[in-house]
Amino acid sequence: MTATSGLAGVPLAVTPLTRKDLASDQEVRWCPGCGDYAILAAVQGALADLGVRRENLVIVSGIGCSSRFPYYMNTYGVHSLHGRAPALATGIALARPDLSVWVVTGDGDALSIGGNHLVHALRRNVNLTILLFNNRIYSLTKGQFSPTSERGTVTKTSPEGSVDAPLDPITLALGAGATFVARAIDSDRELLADVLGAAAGHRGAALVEIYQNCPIFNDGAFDALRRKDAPALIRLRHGEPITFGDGLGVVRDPGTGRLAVARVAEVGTDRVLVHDAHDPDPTTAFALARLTDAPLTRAPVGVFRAVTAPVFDDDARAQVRMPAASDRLAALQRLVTGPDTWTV
Amino acid sequence: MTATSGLAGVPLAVTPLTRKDLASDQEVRWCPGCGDYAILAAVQGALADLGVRRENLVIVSGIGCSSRFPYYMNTYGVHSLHGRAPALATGIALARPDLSVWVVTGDGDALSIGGNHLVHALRRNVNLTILLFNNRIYSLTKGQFSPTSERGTVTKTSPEGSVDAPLDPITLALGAGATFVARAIDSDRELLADVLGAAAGHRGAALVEIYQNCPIFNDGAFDALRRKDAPALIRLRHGEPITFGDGLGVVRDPGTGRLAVARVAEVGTDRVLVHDAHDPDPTTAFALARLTDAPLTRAPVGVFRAVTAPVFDDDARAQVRMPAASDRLAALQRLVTGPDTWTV
Amino acid sequence: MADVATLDRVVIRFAGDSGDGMQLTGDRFTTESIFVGNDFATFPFYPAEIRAPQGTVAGVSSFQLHVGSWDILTPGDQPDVLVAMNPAALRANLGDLRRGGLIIADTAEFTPRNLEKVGYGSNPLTDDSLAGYELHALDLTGMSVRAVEQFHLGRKDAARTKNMFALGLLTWLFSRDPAHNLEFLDAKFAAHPQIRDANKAAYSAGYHFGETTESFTSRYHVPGASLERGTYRQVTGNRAMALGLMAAAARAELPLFLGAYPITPATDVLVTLAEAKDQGVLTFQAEDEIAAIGAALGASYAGHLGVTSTSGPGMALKTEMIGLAVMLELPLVIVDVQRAGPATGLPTKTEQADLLMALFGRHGEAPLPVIAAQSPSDCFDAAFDAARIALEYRTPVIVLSDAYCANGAEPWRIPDLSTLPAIDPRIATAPNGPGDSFQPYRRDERLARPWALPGTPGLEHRIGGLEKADVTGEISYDPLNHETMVRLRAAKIDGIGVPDLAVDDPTGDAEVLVVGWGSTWGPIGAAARRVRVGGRRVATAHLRHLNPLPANTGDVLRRYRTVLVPEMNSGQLALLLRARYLVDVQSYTKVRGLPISIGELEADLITLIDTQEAR
Amino acid sequence: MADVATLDRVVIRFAGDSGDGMQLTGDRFTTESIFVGNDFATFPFYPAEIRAPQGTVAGVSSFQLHVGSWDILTPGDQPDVLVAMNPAALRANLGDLRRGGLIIADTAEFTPRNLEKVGYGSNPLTDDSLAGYELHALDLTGMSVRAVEQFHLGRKDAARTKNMFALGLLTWLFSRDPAHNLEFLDAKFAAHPQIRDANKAAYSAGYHFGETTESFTSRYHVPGASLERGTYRQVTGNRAMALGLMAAAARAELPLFLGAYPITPATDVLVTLAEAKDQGVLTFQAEDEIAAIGAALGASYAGHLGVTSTSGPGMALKTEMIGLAVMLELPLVIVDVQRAGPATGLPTKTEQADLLMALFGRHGEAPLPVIAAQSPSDCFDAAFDAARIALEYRTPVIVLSDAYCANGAEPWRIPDLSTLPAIDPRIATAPNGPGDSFQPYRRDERLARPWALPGTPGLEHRIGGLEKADVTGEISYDPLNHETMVRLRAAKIDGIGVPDLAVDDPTGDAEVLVVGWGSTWGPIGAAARRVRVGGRRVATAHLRHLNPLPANTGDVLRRYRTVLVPEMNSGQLALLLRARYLVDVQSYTKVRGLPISIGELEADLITLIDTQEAR
Ligand SMILES: Cc1ncc(C[n+]2csc(CCOP(=O)(O)OP(=O)(O)O)c2C)c(N)n1
Ligand SMILES: Cc1ncc(C[n+]2csc(CCOP(=O)(O)OP(=O)(O)O)c2C)c(N)n1
Ligand code: SF4
Ligand code: SF4
Ligand SMILES: [Mg+2]
Ligand SMILES: [Mg+2]
Repeated sequence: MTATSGLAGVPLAVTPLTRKDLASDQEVRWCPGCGDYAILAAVQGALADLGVRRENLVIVSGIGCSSRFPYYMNTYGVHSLHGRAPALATGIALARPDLSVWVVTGDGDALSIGGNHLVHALRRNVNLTILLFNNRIYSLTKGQFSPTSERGTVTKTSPEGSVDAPLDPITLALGAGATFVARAIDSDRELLADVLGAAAGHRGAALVEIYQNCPIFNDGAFDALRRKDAPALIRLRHGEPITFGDGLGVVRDPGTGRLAVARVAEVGTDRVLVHDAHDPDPTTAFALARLTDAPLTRAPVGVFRAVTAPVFDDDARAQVRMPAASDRLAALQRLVTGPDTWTV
Repeated sequence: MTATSGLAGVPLAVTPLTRKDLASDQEVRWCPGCGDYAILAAVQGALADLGVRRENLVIVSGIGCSSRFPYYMNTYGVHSLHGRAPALATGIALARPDLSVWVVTGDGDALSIGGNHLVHALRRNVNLTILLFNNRIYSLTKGQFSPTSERGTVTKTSPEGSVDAPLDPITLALGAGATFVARAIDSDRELLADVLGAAAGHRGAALVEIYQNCPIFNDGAFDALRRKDAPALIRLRHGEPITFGDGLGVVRDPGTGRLAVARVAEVGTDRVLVHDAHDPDPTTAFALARLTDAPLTRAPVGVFRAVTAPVFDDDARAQVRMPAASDRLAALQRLVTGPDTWTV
Repeated sequence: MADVATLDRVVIRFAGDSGDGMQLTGDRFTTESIFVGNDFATFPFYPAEIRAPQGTVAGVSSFQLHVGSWDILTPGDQPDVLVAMNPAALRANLGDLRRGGLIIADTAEFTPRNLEKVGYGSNPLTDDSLAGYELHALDLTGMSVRAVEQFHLGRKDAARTKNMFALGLLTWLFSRDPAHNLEFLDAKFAAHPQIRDANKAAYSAGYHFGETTESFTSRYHVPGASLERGTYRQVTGNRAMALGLMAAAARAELPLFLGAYPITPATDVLVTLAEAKDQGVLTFQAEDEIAAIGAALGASYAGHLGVTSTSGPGMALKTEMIGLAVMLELPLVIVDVQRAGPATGLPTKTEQADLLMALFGRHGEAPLPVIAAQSPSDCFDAAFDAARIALEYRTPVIVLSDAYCANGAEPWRIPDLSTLPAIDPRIATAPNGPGDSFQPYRRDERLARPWALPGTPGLEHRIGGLEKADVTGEISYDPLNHETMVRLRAAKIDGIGVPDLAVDDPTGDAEVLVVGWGSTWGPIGAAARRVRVGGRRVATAHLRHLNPLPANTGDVLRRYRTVLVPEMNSGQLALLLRARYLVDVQSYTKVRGLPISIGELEADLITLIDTQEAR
Repeated sequence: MADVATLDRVVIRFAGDSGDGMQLTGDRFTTESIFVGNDFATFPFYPAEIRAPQGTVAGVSSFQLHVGSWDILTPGDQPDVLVAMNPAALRANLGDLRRGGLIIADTAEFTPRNLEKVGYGSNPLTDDSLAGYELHALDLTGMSVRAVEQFHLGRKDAARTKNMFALGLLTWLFSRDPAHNLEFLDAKFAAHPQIRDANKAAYSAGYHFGETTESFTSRYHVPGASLERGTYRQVTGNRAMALGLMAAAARAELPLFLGAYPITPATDVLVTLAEAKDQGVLTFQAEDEIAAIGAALGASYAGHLGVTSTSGPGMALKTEMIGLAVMLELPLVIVDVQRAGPATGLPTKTEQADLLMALFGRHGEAPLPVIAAQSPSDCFDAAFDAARIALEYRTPVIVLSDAYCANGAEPWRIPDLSTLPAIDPRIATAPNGPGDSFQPYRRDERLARPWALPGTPGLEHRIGGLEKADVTGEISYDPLNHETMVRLRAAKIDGIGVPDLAVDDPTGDAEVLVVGWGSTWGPIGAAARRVRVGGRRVATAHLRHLNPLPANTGDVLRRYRTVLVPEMNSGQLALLLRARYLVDVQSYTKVRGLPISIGELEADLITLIDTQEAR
């Protein structure tokens, strides 16, 4: 198959949709101030912009606060089981090239119980867009540390601080061979819109980690990234030098190959790394991901990686040859009969 | 906790063990020519060399040909469920610092059904040594493609070639934050012994991928690496320049940071990358892993990464304070009674 | 001043928005009940999972308390008193209130906007629709704000004290001594003097409002209960479960290991044990339920008392590993806090529909003991018993609790741990086979196999999920050995000694027997009591052990003309009893995510008994 | 020349080392049987999982074939003829051989070393220990090697033709025409003339050896069977299962999607469907069983007939997702090829111990239809039926097969697909609610909800695992709605039309009824036939539908004085029947990883009937 857009095969809407067309009639039931609201608005906007038909959108989620998402979208939707959304979505994507399939999941849903399905959806490169709402906590179950919680996080189940080292969804995805990996944050609407558009356009599995504030159980987890005085979001833009904040840039040590943050004025503009999201080698994307620190004071955002690779569902379908409807029963009859028969 | 050796806390044997002491009385039942035999011998040798008591060794496996391993070892052993060995082993390691806990698993066991447990054992850095026998096939179930099978592999369940992109256990582990990652091959006894010794000495989770030939269902998968005429094993040794074969070496492009293979004579010895397994940044290890190609013609082997980091089970136990035996019931009685009581 | 009327029991429900502090208020009122020596049972009701928008029915949180002078078995079904902090709370709870019951409502929240949110066309506090109740429409918010004016809190914080105002009012209404709560507030907010003083002021204001107003014509007094002598505390089921597990580990002199993954309504077992690190408890919050039970089984293998706790969806995932535990014959306790299913179902609601899964939900023949807890405090005994059986018989044991037991609270006579039976885990220390060999499947008189811990020299052995040869434990494909092992594993479980089923048949000549299991204990007991008070005869019996069943069960069932089996499922125990004893038991099923209603059961029992007698 | 004796049935077992080609040999002999019009049933026996060292008992592979002139129901339990290619094969199989049976053994392999490997102190071919049998100790290897000398194969390759030599000998022994096999060898080895010719030479040599030697005093002839008229093929259960699923998809005009993870003995369902890509079948080899069923459910949601196939351990893992399928009310077929458990158990052996798990092994009330296949070819019908019910009722359906059905083969009268019932999936195309809304839980007359596929404008809707409101499908926490939905889901399943239970009671006055399910069909039928031949009366009935049960089941059971329920488990169907009908059925259980022995069952039935009559 040679389809290159994530949406190739999905029919276009006759009259363009607006954000409102995508809102269902269900009352949105997240807590006041929850980051999920902003993400919902952004996704509705982004989906409207895609120009595809509403009925060809399917949103599959697992279990968690974030996983209530499908109920609020006036599209097809499945609120499945904890951790299993990528599995259902893989079946849907395999079955139907005319659907745009989205997975909405949380840090617990995607990385704890569902970690394996995520890894396999990414390595297979199933044509899915996966939005991972990372609030670094299990919210729906009322605040236990999650696989992305920083070491030492105090919660009810870790009263003396968690002793688990956290997972980084970006490096995990890159290690699994993901072809599209991005990060956004609930509070930056424009960034979110950009990244969602790029993800939907990617043919294959696109993972978008979205930092999401949970004001109830992990309030302020990303506050360091929101400070106006000391900007800490390292915005990645393909083909552009990676600069951020007040004259800072990402540079590579030519000897060790390591990436570091430096003052552009000191090192010179030429030394600033130019972001290549299409680099077939994921190593630099991996190095960029490692600029995310703990405790969190800075984090790259935008598209880390976006490369073209064979798409699982396209290739799987390409092997399947459905007989013409008129011949189907006859073809099957031949198979049922088989080569070795005898008659009594 | 400050223990630094993987074996700190495990009692030493009074009289040193030999390989034979570690062989159980069970007849070994792999097929003739199976790579598992060589690995078994190497592991028995390596364990004998560790100098710890036989009764303090526990081997936990999942299900697969490779997972029959514990039966052949005269130690404690559990042949558990498909994919779940890391989970059981985590419980054992948490419970008992005086045991040396080994996991034996296959590419299907560890990376297909058990992928999530592997990822979590690695990111938590549980003090385990995990031996992943990678024959790139599901052998016990008679030859279906596995998550490490190359794309296009023809098996009974992929008669027209598999369309799944394979996982690389090394990059996956690095992406999960593994602190020790190595690779060996069944046919190189010395390398295996080296790597197993280093893995056992590592405090935290050590993953050792072992290329293992299955002559029945995937014969010759690693033959390209065994050719005497064109050596293709890139041996990694900490602190040494990475050279291999007939005058080849690994060099880094200072601009892009990418690693490549070059003729040492052409580029000069100075440009050859010196391997630093202790580099806190896993990026170079990740780049080295990417030198493994498909179809397989070359592969780095040895220790990719070995860094010190907090160990999950040590830290978890450090939070636990068991009351003195004499006070245990009284202490519990105080908790059971609690602060708010009334008497009738 | 109002008269004081004496009541022997009363059911009070506090209801408000999630943010209104109803759980704390209820909890405090419960504590006051303790000081006057009342018996009680409580049941918190949380809004479903997600915090719903303020003021909506979905966002209502409530706390129900049943206090009385004698033997309270359940939190009651129909409240006598409803405190409604807003229109949503009224809307959501009015249907349950006893006709003629007392309503205290905060007028400040009955604004047109709030009324509209929950679909009230007019204000029920003023439109006479509540004429059938004793309505007290009071400006709780306004009075609270005024009472705390002096502390210069923001308007929001000031309004937040209204729950303490309401609590003060109820303290007065039920003739209690306000001193205890004032002390409590002193301690709780010691670090925040402004908040402390404001809350105390609001609380006192509520109390004094009761005293000075003429709204209430009557005060109430619920005399102390005649509980068995002893020292009591309040306990929830999940906490009692955790304590029971700790007690068993202590009596077996083993470390306790819990592997768990959070899930409603079981999470608090994990939370309680995570807080008990100073009791030597190791908790492992795993990546999923399979890893949780896997690690627990690993810990058991290594010599801990391994435990895993979860609810329905997690039980489903543990199925395969439970089967392995059956094959490995290692001790393991599996706590299933049942919630309403199937699938995700109603995660915060109670149900008893996991019984057949616990008994039969594994591939192959994989029998194991199943034990049910019947009330919050009984979770302690159930857990202790389960752990004892697990250790003595080397077997996984399933303990069934449910959301109702788990979150409900009641007074608990604190056990003296030293009087609990000691548990001898009989850990193997020496070879048991010919030529100093070790035979891991040589059984003792209970048919339990030896438990040899890694680290023990000479007992090295390998176990696994493949069928094993009798005695030696080696892998065996022999057909007759397989049959032997299937039968041995079953015989071991069937041979577990469980006490006879006790029947409560006060008159000794009842014709109807009500058989229950698990948390229907309270409603069945309460309904039976009411039926008997009405002069009718009824017998009851309650099953703690669902596998093996008590030896006399069949005899008991056959002794009665009619056997009724009330369950919060579609008749699972009934199916089991019918199959085992061929007795035509009648199923009485309510699958509403709620405890069985005492009132309904009482009425249905009366009908049944009267029809019976008329036959 | 030897006489020709006519037999009406004979059971032959070929046994040798894994590498000896016994499966091919058996398969070829089966095909020869076809050409003479015999009815047959076969059962391959593979060594357990791992390839054991050559020459050991653990490494023995065998193939059993039962051929006859009439109605063969099982592969038989006692072979009449045993071909033993080495001492291990003799050791492993002799115990099963009928006393007096015929043994053909390859003397070349009875070396001291090989004898010792399997613990023979002396050579049984020469020590007279086989005096009770008709022993033919022949140098099969030597004769083969000599027969193929001319082709200059290596010694190993030459020796490998001995299976063809043995086959040739049996072809002669059973008076068959060698032409078919010679043709087969021509085709099979067309690309390797040397191998082709060697195999043909060895085969012919075997045939001629029979003709020329005087070893055999008698040849046999099994006359053609009087099968129903039609065109037949040979089919294994797993293949028939796959074909049945394809047929249902074709008759429903839907694409077929299989999500599976390899597991013995179910893998071949996946293999067969993976080979059917030209029939429009999409197979997905998932990362585990949960993903496999998850993807199948996703595919069903998207409009395919979603199927997943597995065995016990995989069923355990699918538990939670099956519950979700019950809640979502989508079509889904779950094939469970049962193997001996618990845990990993005996992966290659058969058992029927997943019945109660299939019926009850889910949290919450999650009823679904359960259907069992009774023989290899019957897997086709069971699969078709399951898929039809799944599609028409929007429900997951569990099909129970087992290792015995799955790997066994028998002649199958090829169905004419166009005569199979058409299945109307009734895919929703238009709004069904007020104001052109779509109500995903508005039910039809079967209580099935509409199946609206993504891509259909106007039918956008959301479904999930939380309890949903009747009709609208919105999330609902309402207690009475939950009860309604629990009852509706159950009523839908209970209302599935299943045919009445047919009783085979030839004399019409039997007092003993034997009730079976699944693959005990063959042994029960064969045993009953033998009992009747002996002049006794016995009735049989076989359950295809385990849920819902046929409406007349209770009546049937109550009609007989004794009801015996033979099962390859500890009495699971018996438990169900007792619970449902309060009939004191007797359990007859064999848990050996083997089909129930016809001989044993016959004897036990005779005892039972005779005791009965004597009473
Ligand atoms: C099998 C299963 N296990 C556990 C749960 C309980 N559970 C529901 S959501 C959740 C974690 C949610 O965390 P996350 O995915 O980060 O989502 P958030 O609520 O933070 O958005 C858990 C443990 C469940 N529903 N099912
Ligand atoms: C839950 C479960 N699913 C499936 C299986 C069947 N199974 C056993 S081993 C195996 C794959 C083995 O592959 P691998 O781990 O690579 O081990 P190998 O045999 O190649 O050494 C499978 C699918 C099982 N035993 N349990
Ligand atoms: S608990 Fe946190 S994540 Fe969940 S809805 Fe509330 S704010 Fe959002
Ligand atoms: S099948 Fe392959 S991996 Fe398994 S024992 Fe045989 S050679 Fe080894
Ligand atoms: Mg979260
Ligand atoms: Mg493998």
